[in-house]
Amino acid sequence: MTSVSSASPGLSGIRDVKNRLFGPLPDVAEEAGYEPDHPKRVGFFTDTSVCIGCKACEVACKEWNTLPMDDSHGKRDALGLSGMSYDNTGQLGANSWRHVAFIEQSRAVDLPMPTFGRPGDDRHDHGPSPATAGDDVSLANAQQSVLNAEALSEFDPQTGQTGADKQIRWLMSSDVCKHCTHAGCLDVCPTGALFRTEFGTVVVQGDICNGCGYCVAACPYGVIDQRKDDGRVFKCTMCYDRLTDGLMPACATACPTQSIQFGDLDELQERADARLATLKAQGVETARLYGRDENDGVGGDGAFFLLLDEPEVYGLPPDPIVTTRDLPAMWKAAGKAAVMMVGVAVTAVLGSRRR
Amino acid sequence: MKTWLDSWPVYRQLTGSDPLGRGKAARSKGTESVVSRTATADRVVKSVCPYCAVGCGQKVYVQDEKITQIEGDPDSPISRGRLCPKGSASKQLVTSPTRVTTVKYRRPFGTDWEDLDLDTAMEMIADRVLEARRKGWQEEDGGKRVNRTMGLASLGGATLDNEENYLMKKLYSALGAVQIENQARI
Amino acid sequence: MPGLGASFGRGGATNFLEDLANSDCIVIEGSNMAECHPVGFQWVGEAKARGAKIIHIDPRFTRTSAIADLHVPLRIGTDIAFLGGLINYVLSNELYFKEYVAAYTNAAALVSEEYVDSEDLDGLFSGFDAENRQYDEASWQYEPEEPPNSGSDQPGEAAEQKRTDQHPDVKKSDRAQAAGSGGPPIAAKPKRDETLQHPRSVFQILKRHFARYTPEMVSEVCGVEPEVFEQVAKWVTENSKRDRTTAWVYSVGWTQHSVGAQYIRTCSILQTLLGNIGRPGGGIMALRGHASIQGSTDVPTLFNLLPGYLPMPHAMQHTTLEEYVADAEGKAGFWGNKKSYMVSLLKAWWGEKATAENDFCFDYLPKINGDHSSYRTIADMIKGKVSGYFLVGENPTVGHPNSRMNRFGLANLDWLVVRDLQMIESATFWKEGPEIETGEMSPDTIGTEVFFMPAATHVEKEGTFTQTQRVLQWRHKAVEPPNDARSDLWFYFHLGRILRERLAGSTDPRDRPLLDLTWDYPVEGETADPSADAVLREINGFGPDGALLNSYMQMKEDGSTSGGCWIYCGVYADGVNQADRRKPGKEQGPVASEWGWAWPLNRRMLYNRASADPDGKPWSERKKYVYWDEEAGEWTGLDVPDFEKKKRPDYVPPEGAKAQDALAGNDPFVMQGDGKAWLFAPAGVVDGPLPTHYEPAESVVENGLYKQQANPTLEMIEGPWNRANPARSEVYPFQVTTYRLTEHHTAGGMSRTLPYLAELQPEFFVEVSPELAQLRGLSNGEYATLVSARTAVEAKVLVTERVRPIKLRDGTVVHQIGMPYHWSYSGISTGDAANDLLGIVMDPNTHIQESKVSSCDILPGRRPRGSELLEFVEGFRRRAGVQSGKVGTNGRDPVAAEAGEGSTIS
Amino acid sequence: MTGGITSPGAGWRQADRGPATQHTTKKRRKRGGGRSRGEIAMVDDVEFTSYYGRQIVKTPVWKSPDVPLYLFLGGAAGSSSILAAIADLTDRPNLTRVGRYTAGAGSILSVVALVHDLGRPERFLHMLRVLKPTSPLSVGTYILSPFSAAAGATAAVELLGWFPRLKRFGGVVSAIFGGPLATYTGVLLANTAVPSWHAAHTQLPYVFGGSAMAAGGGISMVFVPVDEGGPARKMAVAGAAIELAAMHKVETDHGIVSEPFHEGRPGKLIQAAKTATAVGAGLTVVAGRTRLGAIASGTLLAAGSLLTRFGVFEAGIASTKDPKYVVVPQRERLEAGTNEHASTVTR
Repeated sequence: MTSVSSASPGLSGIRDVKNRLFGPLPDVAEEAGYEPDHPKRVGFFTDTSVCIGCKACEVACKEWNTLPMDDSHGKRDALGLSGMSYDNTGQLGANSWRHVAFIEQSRAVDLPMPTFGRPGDDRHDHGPSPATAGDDVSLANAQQSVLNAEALSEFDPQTGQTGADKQIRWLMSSDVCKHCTHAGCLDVCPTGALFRTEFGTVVVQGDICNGCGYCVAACPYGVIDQRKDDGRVFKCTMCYDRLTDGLMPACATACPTQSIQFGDLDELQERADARLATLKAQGVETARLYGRDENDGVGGDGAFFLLLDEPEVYGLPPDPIVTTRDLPAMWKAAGKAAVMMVGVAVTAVLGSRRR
Repeated sequence: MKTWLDSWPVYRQLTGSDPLGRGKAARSKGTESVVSRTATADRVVKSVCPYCAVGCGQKVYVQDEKITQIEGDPDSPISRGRLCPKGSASKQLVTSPTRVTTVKYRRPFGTDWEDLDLDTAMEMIADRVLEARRKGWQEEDGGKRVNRTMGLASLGGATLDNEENYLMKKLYSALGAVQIENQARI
Repeated sequence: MPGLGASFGRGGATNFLEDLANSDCIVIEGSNMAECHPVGFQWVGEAKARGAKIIHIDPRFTRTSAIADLHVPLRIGTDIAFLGGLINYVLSNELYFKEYVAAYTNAAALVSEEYVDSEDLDGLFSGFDAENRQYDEASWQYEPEEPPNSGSDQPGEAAEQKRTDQHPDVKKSDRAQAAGSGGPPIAAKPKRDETLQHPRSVFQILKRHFARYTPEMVSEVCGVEPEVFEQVAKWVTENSKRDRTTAWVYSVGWTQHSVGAQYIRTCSILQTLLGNIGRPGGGIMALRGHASIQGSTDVPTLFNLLPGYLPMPHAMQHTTLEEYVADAEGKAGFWGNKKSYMVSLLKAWWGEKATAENDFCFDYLPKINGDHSSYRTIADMIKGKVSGYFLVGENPTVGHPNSRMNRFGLANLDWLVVRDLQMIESATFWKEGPEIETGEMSPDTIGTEVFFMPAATHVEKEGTFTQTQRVLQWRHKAVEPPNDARSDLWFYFHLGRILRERLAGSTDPRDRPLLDLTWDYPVEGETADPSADAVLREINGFGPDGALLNSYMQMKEDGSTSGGCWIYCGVYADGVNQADRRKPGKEQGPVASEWGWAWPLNRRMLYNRASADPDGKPWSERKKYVYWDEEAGEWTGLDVPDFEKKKRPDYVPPEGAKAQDALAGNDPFVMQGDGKAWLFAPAGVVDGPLPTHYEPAESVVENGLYKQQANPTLEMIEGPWNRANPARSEVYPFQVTTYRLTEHHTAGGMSRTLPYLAELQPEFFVEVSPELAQLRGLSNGEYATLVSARTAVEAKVLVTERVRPIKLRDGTVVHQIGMPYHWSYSGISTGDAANDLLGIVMDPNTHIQESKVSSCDILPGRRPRGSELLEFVEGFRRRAGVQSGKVGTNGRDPVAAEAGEGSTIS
Repeated sequence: MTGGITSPGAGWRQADRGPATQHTTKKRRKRGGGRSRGEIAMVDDVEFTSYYGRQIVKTPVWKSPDVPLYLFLGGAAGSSSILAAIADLTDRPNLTRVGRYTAGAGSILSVVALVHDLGRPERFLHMLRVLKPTSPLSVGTYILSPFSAAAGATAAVELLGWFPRLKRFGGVVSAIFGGPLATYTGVLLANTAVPSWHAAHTQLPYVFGGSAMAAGGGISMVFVPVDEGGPARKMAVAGAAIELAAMHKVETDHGIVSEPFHEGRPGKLIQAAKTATAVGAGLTVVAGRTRLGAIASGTLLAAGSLLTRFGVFEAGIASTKDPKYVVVPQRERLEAGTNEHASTVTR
């Protein structure tokens, strides 16, 4: 891809970019007009297999972005127990930019939990121990399939049967705006309030948004929402302001287990692939990545996940597609329909007897 | 004219590298002037989280003598910069809307709080300490010398600093008060 | 923490959080680490990433279980049986670390002929005094190799003290906690049988004592299937050897039991047998729940302790300084220097006025002669015996069990000072407490004068916290506190100043301690805030030349040195605030010795001499930590050796050696009188030298092991406001356990008032199993009412399979209810107070209440209001055959005026 | 897929309900709620999983009646402007005048409706900051703005009788934008993640175009003398036929996401819309040449158009509130393997 200097304005300055609406896009920031020396695209890799559901991400996010308190239905300044396990946040919305989902499951067969990952690279220069070097034994242990105690001890107190077949699993996952490669919210925004930053993230500009609400309907993940009393829409900015100061987003900074990892997207993708391979090797068949594939319906997510169950279990769409993929077809239909209208009108008039 | 036109994103769309108006062309004045409040802080003070006993390091950002941000201190070998939800919320300890920052006084059999000057309150408390000490004084108990007072008791939380605990124990002991307890019992 | 203190010599966590990363197996038991210490839990994560097995043993499936490799749901209150089973497994399968046990423990010591084990007395040990519900520990002693107390400089005094130690009043005064640093004193070093075969050797006694704790018995008592038990046993023992270590993690899930100290003792015995103490990746990690709860016992505001675990003088034993130090004077181990520590403390407090001639003002100290702990004090308040009360950052009407009783106590004071950030429930009980609604008290009847004094937050004052692994960390002040808000340091300094001004010129001898007190701290700023730095310097202590001391080894008994807390001596070593050291972790080794400062003497892992074998060589290359460098002639390694640096591993104490010199080069437990880890505790634990399974006071199950149902020595406070649910009652058929959630902090004053935390757990709720929900008709998200002999509370219901009924072998189904205790009526997130439901029964060692297990009934719907609530609860009491709980105005009982005196089990 | 564990609805996992006790809720939820009606085979026993039955996509925050009215007014104005322009060129003054008034009034009112719907109405002009072909609303703004300027001005001069030349020019300009104004609203709704709207993305422009002609023709029928109203009647009937035909496809082509068009309040609205439109069209043919018949049928056609807008709008809203409309079709296309793109799940 050739870059054109800003000194040559006009249509000649428009870069020849493929897949502007759909499909993989190697450099989202450049597509959005940034010079090639823009920062690398950053993102989140949320590894739910090490999430302890502490909600530090939710609080750190609200704290940094001074978001209002709300209940599990997004109602501002309201409180109430949701009855959904330990989730009283309920959903992502204008007031909650991180949402930790809690899923309680019990089932009748072996269901291994994964071994803890080693996210983050700080351990390389920190925390070496007398025990680590060349520890083949522990590695071998780590790769044993791990039985959940429930498998051994569960029984039904009503019937007295020893139920070695029932297991409990408690999944936790911190959801966030996906910062899609092809972001429906950004595409449909008529004011340019939503824009692609130099970091490749998608951010709402509060001084521009006029609350038309189009983005709310356009997000295939149900992330962005309007704050009723304010009128404008809000969502995760991946702490755009912090990024400009060289800091990590607040959620990733706080996360105690590094379930939320922030970094250059390509590096995160590598890390996630390795993590998935590790888990698979440990027999965690249910592990999978979500939003990591650049060929998916949104061109891959800037914030992607390692899940232990199907996406919809976590409240995520199983096959999200950016709505704008179909826009050319829609414009075509609208154009044809408009022409049709003129045709009908002309026919109607010409076909009518003049008085 | 050029500047004026340049401030219109459509013009930037038509002339720049962002024809679809989804990125560079759409940037607003607000966005161009975004600055992290960590960058504008007057100072950063090192502290320790007051909740559980892990003792996570905290960085406290201060601007215009107000706390603008509290976050984990990555230098801490114990916490490595991470914080739990409570630690992440600890700025609200300072800024909580329901925090009470003036002395309140309820007189015996009173039905509501009254305001009280801090110095007056200190003097009143001193009076009452001396009186309670006198009332509960025991020179001996069970025939043994105890030189203490049973009229005063204290219960401290475990968010007290070591220095505070030390002064408390020192003062209470000098007063002869022994029923001095702490959350640590719980 | 007498459980650890009596076993190893110091009542603190033996290792540090970061060291958990080195574990090959981590057992989290009696702790919900992921929820209550999320950031500390990252080190468990590190270990897991390195291949360690993570086992979570807990009645509830929590966020910790969700990440563990194995969750073992055991019946509430049966940890001793489970751990006892592991001990038996280790002993009977010969899986203990033989060289370690032989060299570093008291396994070889012989116990007195008079000792009779609980196995032979159906749950009681020899020496039980049924009248006072206490043990005389005389029969638990070692068989001495020399006449008792001959090592002492004052054999007579020491013997006298030994005798009075067993007096009920002394017992009540909680001597056990004095073992926080320095094991309990013993009369003499024991005779030993190095073959461990002598029938009266500790090792053989241990074997016999735990022989009954078979996997089958564990299964019956704990409701844990034998297969699961064996899985745990396998993982633990496979990972405890020369090159592998297992760590145990506990917190208040163990301490808040009527046998709490013995839970920890059981674990200590197991970890000692496995050779996991003093070694990297091993140890017993005691997770403290609050920022400086460790500090609050090190520099205690506790009735029975002086700083540095020096005991508070007892009226019967300590009329003079000489008597006070007699039990330790000249003994082996570092406790042998008790006098130096005490004299330095007295010099710190009374400075120039403390001289050898006046016993260094020892007599200025008030004396204790019984249990003056907080629950006892509350009972005294209700009786009108206490005039004034200070609540300093504590909210007992929410956070303490039987909150109702606490409110009655406060309602009968003359005055109350509450120092807090928020208008907590303990400050508003007189107008908003639940008893106002029931008509049991009202503002018109409550004469308590209340002062609410706004406090400074952690960023508005400077000072040190001591966190869970004994590390002191200095906090800098970021901003000034607003308006009238002041630090507690400010409050106490100025209160003391005013009091001293008031009494200036007094000739009353009782005022001398106050007037002679050193109280001249420099003040700073507009508010005249005293310098915390100056206080820390005083705590550290000064030498004769006025220079700051570097080590408590420099403390002298002649009054030439001072120091407010001997174990903290060194925090200002070299004139530098060591607690303020902040060398980034990334720039130092794994032990990070240059971050903050750990007591004692910046040793991060205690007893680390045990990480090397008796000859001073590492047990294995993989677990190398501290070892003897023959060339340099000193101990070296990753950490500061918890041992005299130059003492050779083959050092044998010469005849007549005192204090530390009396310990050999292979005695790693330097605070113990015999330098050994105690498998058997001849002293220091008041309810038995060995742990024994007893049912909780309000268990719904019969003790399957012994006739003795509950701890024979457990403490109780009797009164109409503290009625006990009878054990195995059909009226209160379900067990309930209280706990904390990640999203909240204890009594909620620091979390329910913060919007971002309140919204995360917005209402009081209880967790029940689907089975119990079906049994009682409870629905998810709806209200339920829980009722005990104390009162009834209502909560929203979460029905979850994470809470499981336990079915015992005899078919009994034990339903367990989970009940987080953060709520009450104030703040943003509100609800009834869980602690209203609980009564107070206590561990006799620590006076810590059994809030982890009680019993109740649960019904669908909301609770009755007003006086109907009282009738409702009384109805249950009547059916259960419990004495009436009706009280007079403000909780006073006009009839049973003497109630509250008893301190024994009903 | 990893077999039994992960296949949705395999039975062991019940995350789409509150914990354990709520068996009834679960059953109801699993069945997908509501009755099916009509001749269309409904996916009634569909099994799927969700997060406590919570919706996945957000419900649009667009207000009713603002937005349905906007759709209606824009359509009626657009088709009227076309009719007026051609009528003007073929010298039909009454038809021209009525068409211009309808277009002018409609355009002004639709701007009002659009602005009123904004969370920050005072920032309406921010719509003109950028021109985004990817945003139907942006494109729509650049259609509506010239249209309403031209149509409004034309209507005004028509009323005042000034500048006849300019009048014709304005009429032609507005007619150029009239068609797109009427059909772009179909794209406006369809270019969202709202399942029932997006699925019909190639059909909605026709529905709305036809509906616009039915409405525009209908309104003209009401006000134009019957002997001049021939073009209006023809356009109205043709529009109604297109609307009904396209709407039929919307209602039947899309499996489960067609369901909201049949159920509940939106179902009733659409049923009423179809009835009004069909009866109106029939009446036009039968009695359109009588004054009364013209008024009655014109009103019915306009009402039918209005009801269609409300029905389609509300059906879309309904489709966001049940996660099955997101999960089931996405699962189906994943399992059918018909996607040209890759799965977002990497196993």
